[in-house]
Amino acid sequence: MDKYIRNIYKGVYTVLVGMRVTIRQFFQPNVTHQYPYEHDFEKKQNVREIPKGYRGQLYNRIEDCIGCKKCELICPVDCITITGDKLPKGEQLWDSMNVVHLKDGREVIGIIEGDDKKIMSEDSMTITNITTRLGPQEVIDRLEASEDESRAETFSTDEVSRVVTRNPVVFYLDQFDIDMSLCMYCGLCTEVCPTQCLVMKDSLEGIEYSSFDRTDLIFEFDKQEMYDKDETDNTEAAD
Amino acid sequence: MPEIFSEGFFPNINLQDETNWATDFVRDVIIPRLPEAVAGHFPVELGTVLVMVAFAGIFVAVVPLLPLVLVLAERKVAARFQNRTGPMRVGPWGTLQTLADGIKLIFKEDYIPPQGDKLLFLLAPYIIFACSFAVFAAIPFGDGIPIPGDFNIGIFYIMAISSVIVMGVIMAGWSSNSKWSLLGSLRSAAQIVSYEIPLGLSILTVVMLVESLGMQQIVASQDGGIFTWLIFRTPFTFIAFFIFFISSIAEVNRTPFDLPEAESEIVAGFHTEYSGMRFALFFIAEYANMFAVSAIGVTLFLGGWQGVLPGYDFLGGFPGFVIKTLGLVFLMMWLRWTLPRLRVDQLMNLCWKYFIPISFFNILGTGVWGLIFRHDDVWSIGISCAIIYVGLISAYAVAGRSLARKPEPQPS
Amino acid sequence: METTQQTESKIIELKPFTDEMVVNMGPQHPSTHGVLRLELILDGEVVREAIPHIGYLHRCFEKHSENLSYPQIIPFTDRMDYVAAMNQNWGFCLAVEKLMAADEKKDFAVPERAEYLRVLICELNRIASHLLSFGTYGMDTGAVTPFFYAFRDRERLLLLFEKICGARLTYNYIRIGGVSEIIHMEPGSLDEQNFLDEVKDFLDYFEPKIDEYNDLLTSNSIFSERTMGVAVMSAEMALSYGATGPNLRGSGVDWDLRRDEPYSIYDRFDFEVPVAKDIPELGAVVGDCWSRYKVRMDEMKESVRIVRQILAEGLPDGPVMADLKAVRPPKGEIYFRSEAPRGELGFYIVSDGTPKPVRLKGRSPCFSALSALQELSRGLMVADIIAIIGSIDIVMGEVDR
Amino acid sequence: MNPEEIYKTLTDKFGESILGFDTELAGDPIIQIVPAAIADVCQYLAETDTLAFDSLMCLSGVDLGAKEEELFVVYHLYAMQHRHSVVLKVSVPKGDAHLPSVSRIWKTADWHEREAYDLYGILFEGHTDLRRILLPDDWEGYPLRKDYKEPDLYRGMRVPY
Repeated sequence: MDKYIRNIYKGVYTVLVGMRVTIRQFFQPNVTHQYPYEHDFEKKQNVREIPKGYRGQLYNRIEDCIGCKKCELICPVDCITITGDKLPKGEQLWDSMNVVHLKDGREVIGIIEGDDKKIMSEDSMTITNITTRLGPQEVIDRLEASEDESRAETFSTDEVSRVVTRNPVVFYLDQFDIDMSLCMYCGLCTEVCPTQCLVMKDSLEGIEYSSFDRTDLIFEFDKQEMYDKDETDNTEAAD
Repeated sequence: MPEIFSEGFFPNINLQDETNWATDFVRDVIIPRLPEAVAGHFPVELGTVLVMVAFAGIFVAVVPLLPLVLVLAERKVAARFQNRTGPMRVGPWGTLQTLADGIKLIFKEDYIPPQGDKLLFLLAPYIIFACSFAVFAAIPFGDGIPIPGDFNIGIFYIMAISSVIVMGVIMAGWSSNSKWSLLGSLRSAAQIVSYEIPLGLSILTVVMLVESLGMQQIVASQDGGIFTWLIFRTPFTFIAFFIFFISSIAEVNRTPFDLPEAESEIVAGFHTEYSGMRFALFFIAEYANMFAVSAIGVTLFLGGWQGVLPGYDFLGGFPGFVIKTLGLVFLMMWLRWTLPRLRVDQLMNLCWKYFIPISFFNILGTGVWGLIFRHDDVWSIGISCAIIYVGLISAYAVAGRSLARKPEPQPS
Repeated sequence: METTQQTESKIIELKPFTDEMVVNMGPQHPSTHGVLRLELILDGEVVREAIPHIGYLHRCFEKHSENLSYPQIIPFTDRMDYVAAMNQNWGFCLAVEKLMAADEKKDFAVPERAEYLRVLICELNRIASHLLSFGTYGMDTGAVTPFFYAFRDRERLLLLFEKICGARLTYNYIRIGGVSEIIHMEPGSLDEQNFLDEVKDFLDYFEPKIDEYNDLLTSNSIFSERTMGVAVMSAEMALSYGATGPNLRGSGVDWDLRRDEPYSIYDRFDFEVPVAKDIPELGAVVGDCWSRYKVRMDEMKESVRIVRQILAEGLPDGPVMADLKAVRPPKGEIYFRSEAPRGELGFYIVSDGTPKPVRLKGRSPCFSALSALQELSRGLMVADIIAIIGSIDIVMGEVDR
Repeated sequence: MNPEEIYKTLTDKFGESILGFDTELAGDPIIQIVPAAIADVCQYLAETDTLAFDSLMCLSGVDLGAKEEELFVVYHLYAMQHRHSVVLKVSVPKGDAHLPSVSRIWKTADWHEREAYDLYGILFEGHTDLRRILLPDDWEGYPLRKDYKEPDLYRGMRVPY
């Protein structure tokens, strides 16, 4: 009989304790977001900040790519396909160049006067032969033509966030395909990339790129596609 | 006790009650407005039937709106308990979500399992639907609102009708030709049949005090404010109310007694194989049932449409009735989103070892109480409330002490 | 005449006979935690036999691994136990590191900072895994709300993981010789401080929540009725079936690899190993579902303790990656086990000196624990099967590999 | 006891059934055993009080290469009580791979042996329920063997993806 009453007590009491826990939560604010609505598509901003270094969609800045195929090799699921050829000896798509990333987000491509390894310790830097991204032949033409022009500009080192040296490109890529439907987002390819041109987008567009057709998820980063587009930085070449 | 025998056990029950409101309505309202040529020959019986059908039509049309609201309320309440927002997309704050769901369900394919029993499969949802709505016929919604089925045996009728639901459940489970459905329906049968007993016994305590089975009489007997509500009339009805409430949760198959449709065990139980509008009928019936048992609970124990204070209309009338009912519905939801589910044998244990003995004890107690206090007066109600109060306080104290002695056990 | 008499007498002798019903539970079932299929032989509600059929999530992990280099295998270990992927990464890396350490010519050690980061992140991952286990166990027993609370808190952990390794579920964070540097955290920098502060915030928020969950579910009388005394796995049975981790400790065996065979830097931390005990006044028996569940709840507290110790010490300076030219273990074989949230995660690696393993076997804790299901579930009810599956906390990705 | 002592104990007890003690390669030392004796050896290891190997950590089949003639079965044992471990290795010919089952000694061997059968085609004699475990019951071939070629079709579905 003691156990009987004790059981009733226990049952009622624990139920009431549980109900106290839930009713407290009843008056707590929501933790969920109304995903697409509290989410500014125009500004490409989400209610939740996507942290820096998030492993989103793969993107290859083809101008920096030297076609080393290391990413193709390391990929555990073989989602990267690279075909290409070496140019005949002595030819190159462009010379060694420097990409200067400014703190306001702009990039200046040109050749730094002086030793580009030590340039960050100096006060200012002068960049000559500032160029834009155009088709390969046009680049070569322009480079040839601009020798006498010597378009130069000087920046103070405070403005500059980092300087990347681009090797002379002697490799012509026919095909640089990444099948994002196979990708497992391990990020190994971005780590082995020597020029750090293969990156994973840590922005909203690196996450929201769903499509209705599987073939739309094969992104072709090869040159021709890239240069046919305008100078916009963030276009991923797709059909 | 000779006068009891001379009056009969239930003097208020009059089985030869010939007049009903529909006949009155025909005589008093319709016939005077008819052309004289017709009025003289107008068949009152036919008019009665027609009026009743019309009222029934209104009910059938209006009452399904209730589940629409309740489903949304359930989802919103559940969401609040879980720090979510619930449906937000259809309509402002998702208020039209159930409507959208309903429309979707109507357009869905109505699939009938080929190896199943087709007739029973088609019939089952209608039986459940019809029964759960027939219950509404006897619920006194408010003062002056006509009850379609204002019988002198109202509560008896409700018990009888709601028991038929189990047949629909079994039919659904059997005819689906699915083993999970069969398990679910048999669980449901055992559960509903078992829990009918404490439910009925708890109702009996009320009937003993009021000496009537009619819903209106039960409500009328609680007209003296909150302390004349039957829950406070005797300490035993206080216990009976909780037994009634828990048993009715079991009756409508809600957590913690949702074994017939336990989604984590037998997927969805008896309505696994149903789709489209037939599934929606189960769904609507479930929520209608939920409202119905809450309304019965309010009628029997919480004063029906009577207000809190005698003479004032606070929490009284139709709005008061609905508020009280929704309060019980909210309590059901709160329990549902707090508690885990019982196992089948524990469910039976709870019923047969706890509820039924306590219910019998209640009946005994109520009988004795009725012998001691022949008529409800200030004294009897005061003593009752005092006992309830002292009981609750001492229970709280004992529980607090026993739990202070044994704090949260730690196996490590 | 004789025969009828015989049959009549037989009928009297026999117990009332009911037909057995074979029910197929899964692979699509809400509470089989993935794609487990159980062939239930039922007598009414009573389970005569529950025969598990696995393999629906078999993704040829071992065959794949034979064709991949060691660093490439790490993302695949993520997919084994996707709930506690950090620990899977770590288990594999530890095995490879130990095999490489056997080669005397190569001299390498995992940097101190990496070890601290590993312990920090894996203990957080253990909390996340146990939270999921708690939530789904509540769901299995019919209480939906604990699931949402668990996911609410787990979400905060996932955000932390996202900050440190860039992914929410399949981390690929712990690498052979250290941890990933995808997101660079300079020692002593603001980034690091922010991250550690966030971890601390989470712990401060989370620790009282465990008690709340105990109020909500653990001590609930319906829940304890459902789980106490159900499916008692004795210590011998647990050992024989190879049940490990919380399942073994739930059976009363005081055994934790972190304490008893300390790998990495676990010997520097002070923590207790929760072991189930009989609680007669509640009705809990050592080895029942409730004990296994409760061990997990208590382990979360211990994980919080370990992480707090790391936060108090602070992360040491230095690199996070050992200076490894190439991952090329010497010829030989190794079996190394570590304490994953679900138990003892072993990797058996046979190397022939090339960058790819010849044979890699993942000994997953769930695989062994699940094999005990058939014996545990005999004679119980359908609802108990769910309780058992939830209490041994399986992840089918790991069972099927 | 360290593996060497265990090896000595075993050679004293079983004599020629114990083929050797392999410490040359990196990793754990391995005791090699004749296939037919494995169940007896395991029984002895599990039931002797000084050894008391009460848990089988891992049981795996190994195929070292397509050209090899033999398959290996490796047993990793551990004793909770004495906290020592041992590795046993058995080699069976590829064409006729069979050896006694240890599933009676440790119940966890049941599924591990089924897995070895499933993926390597090693028959464990005395196993009560030797069915495929990870692959479908009607799958042909043993995929973890190095000479395995996947079928083109399985029930009309293309296998290589």
